[in-house]
Amino acid sequence: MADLLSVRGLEVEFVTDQGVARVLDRISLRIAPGEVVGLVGESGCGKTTLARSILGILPMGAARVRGGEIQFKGRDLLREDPRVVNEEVRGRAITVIPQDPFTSFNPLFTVGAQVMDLMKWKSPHRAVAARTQRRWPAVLHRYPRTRYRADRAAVLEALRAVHLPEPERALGRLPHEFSGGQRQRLMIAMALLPRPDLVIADEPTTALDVTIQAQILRLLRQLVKERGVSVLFTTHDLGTAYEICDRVVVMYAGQEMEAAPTGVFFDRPAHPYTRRLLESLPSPGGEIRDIPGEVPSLIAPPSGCRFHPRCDYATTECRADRPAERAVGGQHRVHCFHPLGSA
Amino acid sequence: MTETPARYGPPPLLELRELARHFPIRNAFGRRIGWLRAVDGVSLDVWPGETLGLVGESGCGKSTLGKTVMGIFTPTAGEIRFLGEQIGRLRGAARRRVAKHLQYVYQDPGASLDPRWKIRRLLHEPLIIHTTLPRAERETEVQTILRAVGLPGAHLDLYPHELSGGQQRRVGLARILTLHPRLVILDEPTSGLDVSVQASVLKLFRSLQSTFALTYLFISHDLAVVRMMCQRVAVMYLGRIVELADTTALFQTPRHPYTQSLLAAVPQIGGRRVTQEFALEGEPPSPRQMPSGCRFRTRCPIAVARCAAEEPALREIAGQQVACHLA
Amino acid sequence: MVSGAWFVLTRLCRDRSAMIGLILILALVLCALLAPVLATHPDDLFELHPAKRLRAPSAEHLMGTDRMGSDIYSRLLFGARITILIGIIAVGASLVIGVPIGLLAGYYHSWVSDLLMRVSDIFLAVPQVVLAIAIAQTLGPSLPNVILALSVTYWPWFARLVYAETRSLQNEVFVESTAALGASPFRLVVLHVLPSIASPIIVRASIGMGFTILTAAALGFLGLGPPPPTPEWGRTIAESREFLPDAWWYALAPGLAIFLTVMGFNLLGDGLRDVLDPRLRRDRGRG
Amino acid sequence: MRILALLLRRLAWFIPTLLGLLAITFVISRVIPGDPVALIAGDTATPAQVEALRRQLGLDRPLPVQFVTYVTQLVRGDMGTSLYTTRPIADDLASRLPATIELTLAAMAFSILIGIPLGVVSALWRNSVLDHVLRVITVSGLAIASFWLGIMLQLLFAMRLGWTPLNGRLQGFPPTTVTGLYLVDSVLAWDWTAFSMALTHLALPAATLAFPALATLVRFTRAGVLDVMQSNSVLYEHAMGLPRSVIVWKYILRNALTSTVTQIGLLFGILLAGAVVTETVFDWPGIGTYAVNSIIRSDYNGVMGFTVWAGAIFMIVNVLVDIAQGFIDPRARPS
Repeated sequence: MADLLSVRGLEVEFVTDQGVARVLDRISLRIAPGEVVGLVGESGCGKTTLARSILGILPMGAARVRGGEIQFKGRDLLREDPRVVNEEVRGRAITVIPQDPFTSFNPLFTVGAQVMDLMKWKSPHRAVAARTQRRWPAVLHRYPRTRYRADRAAVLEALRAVHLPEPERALGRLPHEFSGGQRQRLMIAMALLPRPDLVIADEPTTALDVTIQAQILRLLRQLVKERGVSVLFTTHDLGTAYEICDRVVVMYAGQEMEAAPTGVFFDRPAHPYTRRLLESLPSPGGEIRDIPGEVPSLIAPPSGCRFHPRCDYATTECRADRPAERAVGGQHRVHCFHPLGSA
Repeated sequence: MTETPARYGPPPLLELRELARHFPIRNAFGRRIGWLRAVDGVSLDVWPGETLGLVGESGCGKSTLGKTVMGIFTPTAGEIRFLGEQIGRLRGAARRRVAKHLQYVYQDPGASLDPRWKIRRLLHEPLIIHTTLPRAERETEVQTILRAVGLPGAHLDLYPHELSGGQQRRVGLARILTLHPRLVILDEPTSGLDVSVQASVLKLFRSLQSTFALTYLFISHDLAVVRMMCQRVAVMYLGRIVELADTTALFQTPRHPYTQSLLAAVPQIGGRRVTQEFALEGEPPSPRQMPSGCRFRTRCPIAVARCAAEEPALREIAGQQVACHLA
Repeated sequence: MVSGAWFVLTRLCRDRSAMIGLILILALVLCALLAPVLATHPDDLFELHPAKRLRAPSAEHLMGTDRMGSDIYSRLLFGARITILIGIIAVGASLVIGVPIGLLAGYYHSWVSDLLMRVSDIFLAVPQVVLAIAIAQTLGPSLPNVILALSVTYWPWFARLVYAETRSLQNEVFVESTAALGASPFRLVVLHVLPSIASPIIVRASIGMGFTILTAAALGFLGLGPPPPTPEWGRTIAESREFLPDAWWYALAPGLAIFLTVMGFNLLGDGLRDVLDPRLRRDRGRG
Repeated sequence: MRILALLLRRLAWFIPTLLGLLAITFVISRVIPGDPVALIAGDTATPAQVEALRRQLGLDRPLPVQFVTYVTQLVRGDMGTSLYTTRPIADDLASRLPATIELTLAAMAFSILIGIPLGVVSALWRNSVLDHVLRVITVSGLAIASFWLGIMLQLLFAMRLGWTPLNGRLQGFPPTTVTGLYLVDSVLAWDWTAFSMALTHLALPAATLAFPALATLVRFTRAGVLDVMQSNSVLYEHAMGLPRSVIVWKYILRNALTSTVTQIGLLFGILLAGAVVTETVFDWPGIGTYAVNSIIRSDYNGVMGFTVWAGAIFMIVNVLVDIAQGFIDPRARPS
């Protein structure tokens, strides 16, 4: 199957007070239509930066894309006119479920106003505006009556689909009147309303309690599978990735380590980092196994494989070069000179 | 308490009896219109040397409980007995003296360091407050503690921001341990941490516990961590303890429906998928408007009429304490 | 502490506008200290030269002469002394009154703290100039009275600031945890809270200098400042009005002097805010 | 409902604050040396005459009694008689209030309408040439003495260029009084000559008064916008591809305004204070010049009257600002 999204050799740098941080080091990623891909890694590994690069919302000035490409449905997102991407891709073909449902709504507008504003610009019923049509600033544009009615009906339908109680009244409320779980339901509804091909969910359940997290995960998985939407799901919680993903990609310090179908990934991890990560999960009554050392600074990262200073199997080779991708099974690929289980 | 004290020889270190902490709810005019019953009648014993887990979701009152024991909040009702002494009603200097033996570890111990002070001064401070040791002896003590948490002595001359997050955390712990407290309350010590860091932190807690003969009250929302660290676990829901039992028993045979749902919600790698099985609907009601009777009945899958009429008390079932009519 | 001051200074040097502020203030201080040396006609402070009145700027009188024939440039230099004196004493007194009140009211949560804040609110309920005018007027126009009037009306600003900062600092983990460690309120306030809120206080003091000098000039302009022949800048401007538009230099020079002085303190205050208070750091490089 | 509660709460504080203010001014104006009675009686008066006058004015009674008397009179709308004009203070002030209101409102409107958009633009194009120019202007605005600025404007526009009158509020007869604001009244009377005359008279004092307020607003709006631009909600709006102008002028602006509006309340205090000085410079017949004249003539009733009015106006404006805040920020909770 042709890829929906394919990221190749993406390199991103951040300019900070201390120096230039190489946040993404030649990252590649593919997502097939209808596939739920988990992007797993510890904080600072670059998963959020990757998600934002795909969306094209890296902070201007501080972040620099040094190389690589992002192909989405045959268009090159990095090189296309940013205004066209904003009009046609962002919020339409690719939508987001943000990390923090508490702060991602604008606190001063009712939920209805924000949902309808999204629909005003991103409704599937709205024709993509040709650039020449734009004479007035968008903020002055009218919302056509007939489309408003149709969109509002679609919104109510979507709110019912995410099991939000009293959808009609909910639209008139302010964000702070909802609980975290309800807000995340709203966010899911908003992410699916424009009928996207890809949803980028950036740690969407991190801020929630376990019982609520379980509800949200169940809801999300059910909805995306029903609609055949692809999802890029970033998380630092391996349990969450296990629950929802078809395939898992592990990142460490800006480099890709391993990618495998979920079952294979948790059963037979091939990368030493993945293995140590899984071992450091709490086990009932058992001994605690951590990974010695700390995550390296991205301003002066280790040479070669960035995990080598903490790796039990590291050799001179690992210090010198970054391992190329190698396949250890059908869809199971690993960036390591000494993959486990192969020797 | 019917819990088996015989297993531990000495009397409990900490005893809570019907402890409550309510916060006033005020309307727009500043008039009190009700009470937020954050902690509402909790009885609990902590035995020397054990690690007691206190789990629950956000808003269940577990942090308020910890802070009330610590004296950051004053109790609305009930008793706190620590080392045999009533400390709930102590004020001022008398209350502050208790801190020598009872310490509190914040979610991020690194954030508990004054950014304008050097590590040495920060580590001397607790000894200055609670002891009359001369400077040289304090310095020896500080050096010992620093080694115990695994930091080089050279760090004493640095400011907190010059250390990594993990090192700051260790300094934060060292600061508390210089006093050799008997009981340490750990408030969400692993929340927001990556698993590998979490593992290091837990490892450190364990080694410090054996080195300094510490007793932990381990407050957390993470059941997997609690299961690994604690001998006994108390589950809180809306200000009350709904189940209290030995860890193995609680995780193998959870008796309260809430405990059961909580366990079912945790993803189990390699096991069943929560997304396919988890059944608990709805969200906890606001602690401002507590349901009548059993607080869990609004979400409980097996609730009956009696649950709305009568609030269940903790009772013992096969060595586990459960607050449920139907357990 | 020394390294801290050095750090602040080096950071300030990188901030262009703060540097300008610092230079302006240094220039002012130099003018005040070296007034007798720099002045071309130091005697004109007290002497009258009716024959030379209202001369336009020239080589002899750099900024012209006033209605009494005195050299405006020389009088301005001596005026700088008064300006600095007013600013430092008034702001210093406001600090001494306002900071302890703000700390007490902020640290303790009781009706006393509410009362203290209410009192300062009442002072803030009237524009400062209005209250200062009322006070200066009843006391009579003189230098000490101007300073008194400014101090009495400016302290609530410090009280408010310190109160707000102390309250927000109480939510900081390091303050709460130090209290949990068993530290006494005195130790907590003096050793932890006060050093932590020093930065905003310093910033406010710098901006307060500018503000106080501006108000003092307004009082002088209204005839409530130190009486003649004190070379007060505000009154000089008031004097000049009847000779406009011909003697334009008469009004221009003291006005510029006030402007540059206040500008100096404001720029320095802004720069210090950027350096000392990372929360309010101006956008640099960040997206 | 929230807004109503907020309003009532603010009003509940209104009276005590006003009383406190009265007490402070009262003490200042009576306890501190300087004998107004001797001043009124004149140099030739005998001590007995002075005493008689003192008794007549009620100034011989104990201070608390005087204060209570003053407050009870004030409640009945009696602010005492001007020792100078011998007219009731309340009448004097009431006749002069419209002039001050017209001036401050004009300055306020000017600084809001110009300052807020400039602040937004400055934040959007930060570190651009425009931003730097605006920064210089705003820093100057806060450093310039308004009386000097007024004089310089007079020097340039009135004396040299002759574009505007030097001072005063109007030449000739004012339009039929409805509101007392000449601009409004002349429009109501369809009198465009009066309108343009009122406008040219107003231009310089209003500009003088508006400059520092404008500077403050630009700074606060800029800081507010920059702050909001970093927020998660704006990041989300960008991620969902909303048009930039919608994000900026709808979402960011409203959020930034919540802090700017609070500033407007405080700003009004600055304007009121500035009015005292500015009115003096431009001979504007408002309550500011009245206050200054009262001061010069040791007319403590006048000073008291002005202080009370100024304080009350300032507090009322701040209540209004709270209400506005309530509309902009629906979460606004009283605290």
